[in-house]
Amino acid sequence: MFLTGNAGVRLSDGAKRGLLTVLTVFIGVLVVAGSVLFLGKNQQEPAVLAATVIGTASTPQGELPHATVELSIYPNPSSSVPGPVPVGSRIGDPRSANAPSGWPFYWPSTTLQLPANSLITMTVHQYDGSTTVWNNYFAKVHGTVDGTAIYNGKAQKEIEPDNVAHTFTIHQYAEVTQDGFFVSVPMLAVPSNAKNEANGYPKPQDITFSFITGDPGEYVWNCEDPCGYGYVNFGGVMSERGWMSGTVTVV
Amino acid sequence: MTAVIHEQQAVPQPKQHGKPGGFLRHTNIVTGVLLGVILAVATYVIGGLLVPWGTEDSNFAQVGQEALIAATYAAWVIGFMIGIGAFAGPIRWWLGHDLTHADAEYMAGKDQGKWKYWKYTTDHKVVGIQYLVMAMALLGFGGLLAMLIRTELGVTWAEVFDPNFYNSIIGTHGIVMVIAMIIVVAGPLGNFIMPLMIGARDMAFPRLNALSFWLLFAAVPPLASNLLLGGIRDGWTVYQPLGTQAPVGMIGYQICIITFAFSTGIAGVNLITTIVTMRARGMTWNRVPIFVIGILAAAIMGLVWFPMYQYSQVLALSDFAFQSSFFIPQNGGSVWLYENLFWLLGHPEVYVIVIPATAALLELMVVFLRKPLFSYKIAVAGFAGVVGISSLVWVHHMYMTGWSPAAGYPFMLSTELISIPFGFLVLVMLGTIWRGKVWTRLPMMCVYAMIWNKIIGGITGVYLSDVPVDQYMHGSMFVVAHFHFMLMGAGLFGAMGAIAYWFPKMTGRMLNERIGSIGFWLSFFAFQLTFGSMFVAGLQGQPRRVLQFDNAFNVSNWLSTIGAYLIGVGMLIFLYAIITSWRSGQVAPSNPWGAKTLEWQTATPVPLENFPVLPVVTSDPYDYGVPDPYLAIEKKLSDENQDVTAGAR
Amino acid sequence: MSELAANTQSAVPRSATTGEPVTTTARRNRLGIWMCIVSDATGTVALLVAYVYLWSLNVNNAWAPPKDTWADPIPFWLITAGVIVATLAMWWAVSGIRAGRTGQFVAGSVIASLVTLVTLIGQIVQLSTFPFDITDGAYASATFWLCIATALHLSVVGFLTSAMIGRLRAGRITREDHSHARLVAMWMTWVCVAVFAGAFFATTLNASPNSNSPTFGTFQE
Amino acid sequence: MSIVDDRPAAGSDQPEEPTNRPDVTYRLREWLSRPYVRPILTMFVVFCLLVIPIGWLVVFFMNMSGAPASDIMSEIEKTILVFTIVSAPLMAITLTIIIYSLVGWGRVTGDEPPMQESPAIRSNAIGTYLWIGATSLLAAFLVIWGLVELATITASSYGSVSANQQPNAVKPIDVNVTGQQWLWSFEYPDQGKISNEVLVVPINTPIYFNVTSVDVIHSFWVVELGIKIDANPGAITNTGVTPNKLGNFNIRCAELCGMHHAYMETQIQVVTQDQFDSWVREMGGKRTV
Repeated sequence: MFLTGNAGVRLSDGAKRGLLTVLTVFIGVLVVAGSVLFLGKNQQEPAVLAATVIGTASTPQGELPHATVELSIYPNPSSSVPGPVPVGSRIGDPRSANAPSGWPFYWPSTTLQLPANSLITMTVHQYDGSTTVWNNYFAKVHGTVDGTAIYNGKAQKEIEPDNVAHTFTIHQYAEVTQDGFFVSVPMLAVPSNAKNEANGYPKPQDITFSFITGDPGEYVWNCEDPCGYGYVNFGGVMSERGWMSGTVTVV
Repeated sequence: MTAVIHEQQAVPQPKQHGKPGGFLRHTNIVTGVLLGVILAVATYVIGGLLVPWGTEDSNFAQVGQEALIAATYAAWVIGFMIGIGAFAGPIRWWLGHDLTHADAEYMAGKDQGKWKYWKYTTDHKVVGIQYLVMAMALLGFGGLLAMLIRTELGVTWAEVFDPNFYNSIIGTHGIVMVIAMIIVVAGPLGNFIMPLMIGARDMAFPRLNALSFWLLFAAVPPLASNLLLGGIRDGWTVYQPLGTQAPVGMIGYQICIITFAFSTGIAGVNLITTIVTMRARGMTWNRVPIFVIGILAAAIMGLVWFPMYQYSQVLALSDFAFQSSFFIPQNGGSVWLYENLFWLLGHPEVYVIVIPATAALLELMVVFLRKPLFSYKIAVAGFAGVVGISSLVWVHHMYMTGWSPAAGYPFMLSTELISIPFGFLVLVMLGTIWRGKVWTRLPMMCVYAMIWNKIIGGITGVYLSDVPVDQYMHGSMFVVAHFHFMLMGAGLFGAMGAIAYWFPKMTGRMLNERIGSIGFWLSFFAFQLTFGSMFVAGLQGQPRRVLQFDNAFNVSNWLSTIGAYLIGVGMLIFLYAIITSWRSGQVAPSNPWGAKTLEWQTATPVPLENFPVLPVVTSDPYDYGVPDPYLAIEKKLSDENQDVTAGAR
Repeated sequence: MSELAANTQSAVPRSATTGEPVTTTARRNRLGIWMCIVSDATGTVALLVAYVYLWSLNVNNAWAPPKDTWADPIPFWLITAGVIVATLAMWWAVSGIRAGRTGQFVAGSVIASLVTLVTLIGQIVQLSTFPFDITDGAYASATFWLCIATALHLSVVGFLTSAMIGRLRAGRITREDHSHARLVAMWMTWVCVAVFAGAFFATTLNASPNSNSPTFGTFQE
Repeated sequence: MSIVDDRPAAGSDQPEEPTNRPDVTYRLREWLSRPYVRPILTMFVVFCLLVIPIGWLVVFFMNMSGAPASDIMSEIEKTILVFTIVSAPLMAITLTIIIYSLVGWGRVTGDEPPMQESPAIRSNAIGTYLWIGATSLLAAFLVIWGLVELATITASSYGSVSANQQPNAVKPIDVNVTGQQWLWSFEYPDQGKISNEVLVVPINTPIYFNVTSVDVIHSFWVVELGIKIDANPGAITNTGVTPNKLGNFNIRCAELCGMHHAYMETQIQVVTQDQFDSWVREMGGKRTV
């Protein structure tokens, strides 16, 4: 130990103590910084999926840039669709590590990035079966341009509560100053008797809806239809980013 | 009196079964951990065979997964306790092979050097040191988690951690710190110092003493492992039914609490029995050092109320692993049942933390002021009052739950009444300080720190005890800042003072006060910054346990985070002072402070049976000080007065 | 000093472990057992509170088991009777050893052990033959846990009583020093109270008094 | 070490209590003449004056996100001011004594136990009675004030009295609040069961909330209006408020409820009666009668 002074460096007792104190603090700082970097979520969230701008569109708020996003909801991973990293490999939850076979998820990503003050048209291909929503409020369409969503070409204001597979629900991260950003669209379920096709999934339901983004900000979205497990089926996928919930960054 | 030792040899010894110590000669922490891990793995594998992987219920959850994990954790605890040798005692009792004197001496760690700290050693001094190290380790772990929390809250523009992981961090930080604070004074000092203080040779039940520590040791790994198993995602209170939604990490928490409750209960039995039955001859109840009274009070509260918490976790585990329905409303469970069971311990537990620290500081004040304790009886009355009322105030944690709004009236009453006995303790502190010459050493500085923090914690507590105000502040950062002022500001800074005071007796070396004070004062002032600005955040309306919030709260959170980092630095410096002094500090005389309590009258390091001969007490340990000069003046005045009246006659 | 002198001269045997008079250690142990009883009582109260509170609330009208199949009261009272008999036998044994009648002590403790064993088996049978499962609503859960607690109490008692013979033969229980036997009897007396309370609530409080509790997740009362 | 502790018995080194003492005023003057008394009294007064403003500081911070928007909130802030003022003296005397003792009565440093000892004051009847009297009075005042305030607030937030039994002239508007992971939704049963995720209410009209949850415990906190009640699964809790200020205010969840607890926020929009009626109409509900 060089501080003992054998290595030619002669240090007074006080100076030695001082140095060792600083060293202790330094080690502590390293430990904290290391844990933050190691446990931080950056490498844990799926890659960003940015909306592709395809020109402009006329909206109630006049002429706005127009962008589109395309998502799919798969009932479970398969050879063709690997699905997100099982949470288990991140935080070692045996249940999620051992039971992804039945875990539905949004694909290709749940980390969305949308342009600010523009019209967003989102298309979702929904491959999953139905579960009943707890609150019929989420079987209705909210926050889209004309309050409707297009289900397989047919515009509807709401769908059967028993026929909801999932919902896509952005909710505001409220500042009193900024007005809310709330979009909630129920996803139509595929009939239970539908038979699987070559890719191992049934014929999807196509849902399309448009909404207008406001000023830049950070928002979160999640599914409001109980499709996980645990108490009221809100454990598991329902409580994991990358599966049934994610973030929306408006830039 | 020297006869005592002689008699011990005179006592006819029963047949010695094997070498002294018997089975315990072969057990130590290594065998314990080995057996615990082996048993846990075996349980997990065998259970996995019974319920093969991929067996999923309609929701694609692993069938029987929770029960399996619960069994695994239980297997760890039981295996460890077998391996450390905890069951040797009961089996010997069952066979009638009670301990001979030789056995007892071996188990007390006679002639085993440092190795005795890693064994099922019954000597109260060994257990005290074990508790001290364990408490410091837990504080370090909890402190690291605190740094992570403040990092997340300081980075106001983005999420640093996954929200679930953040929730797990705050939960784990909470419960780790609560456990650490419960043991940090009553563990090391209650075990090491208290028996010396009352002039006993050991605790009443030495083997239970070792048992209580090793149960605590066995309880920690399940708790820490919850972070690897999905975490406890709902704070240290783990309100149900959110708990039943969490991943299996929750079971780690529940097994930890169930085990820790056994540990606390056993320690409580031991402390109470020791204090009541083992005081030195002549130590009547009005001569007992006040610290002992404080430990007694804490032990009583822990012993009586901890089972409530324990059973709340037993029932929660039953809900989680076996789908029973104590807290599942669909099946007739009630969320209010959990809240009541939890807070029935949850509030007394606050006093279990604060009371021993307060009592320790009362004990050392007299030494550094060279004054007797101001009205001992009032202090005892204060402790008694707190113990009495503490069991009648738990609902003030539930004002806003909607559980019987009418209950707000009586419980607001009891909550504000408890400030009177607590005021007694402040009176004793102030009365002792009054007109005293302060010997400015580190332990005494902790007294000032504690009184200051208690003032702030007290006034904010006055706000929170009031239902209408609580209607705004409940569940906000204000509450967090308030109980940190009580638990950390009063509890931890008090504990630092107490440990600094008894450090020479426990380790045989003086604490390096230069470095120690730097760390102490840095953390004290940083503490004010951290939680002062946290008060502001709460008043502005920031809820607890959020990882993102309105920009309105940014500034106060930035300040709070800076302060938290500084606390961390200060604590590290203090820790360094402790470690370096322990290893190479200047050797301490047997009574460096010139104190009059019994623990300072015996040698340092303390011999195996504490006292060569048991002392006899003839007065209370507080007769410091010189006659009050003003009394003499008054005497003179009154005498003159007498003459005057005489002359008039 | 005089007291000490008395100790040295008197015939009171001394604990081999600490060299104190066994009367001293006996007093100490008795206080310890009282403390254990206090602590265990709080736990038992927690279970009873859970039972009564859920019974009184009847959340979501889900207190009652399916088709109101309440548990049969008889087994509860049989088990309570068993515990009480065992305890009386133990006290009888203690009075025997106190008077130096070793035979009575042996007989009493053997009876106590056997009765406890039978009661424990009975408790396990009851647990496995309930007309409902632990998942069938709050009543089922609460009743199951009351009985599990009884089973745990009984197994502890079984361990204690079965040790008596061995300790007698090892000379640890004598006419002068029979405190451990008394402690066991004290503990068993408390277990009687706990078991009785559980049986009382589980058999008397069945149908919930609250019939108009709100339906889960709605605003209809 | 001596076996038998031969320390003198407690207090034996003090002179016996003086007989027929001088009269009270004389002793008071004697006490006031002691060197440390006047500074302490001055410090006490100063600290009192310093402590009291804390109350306004607290209220100032509470108002940073907007002034009180209901009588309840005003009552809460009044209570805080009063409590600060009444507990100021106790805080002040404590502060005074600890600070003065650091400077006023002499300090000893050094590693050896100090030789010179302090006066052996084991008790002081007057001081003790004063302190206990003061704390008890304070506690009594807090209790009485708190009970009265609680009664007032319970009345104006309708405690647990159902809406149709309210003694108000204006008929309250019922709102069914449903908390769920991680959103609030509000249903207006009397306005044709319309529902919305933002709470829109008319000004100066009593609003009566029925609160429940469909999953875990949430806590319904309307910040600037100063009301808070848990949303419990399997139970309905009630509260109410009369907003008296137009504008948008925060609604937050104050009980940890899972992953997105931090994001479980929405707004309450206090509007005029006409705006409210038109809003109800466009939501497809029927007008309030």
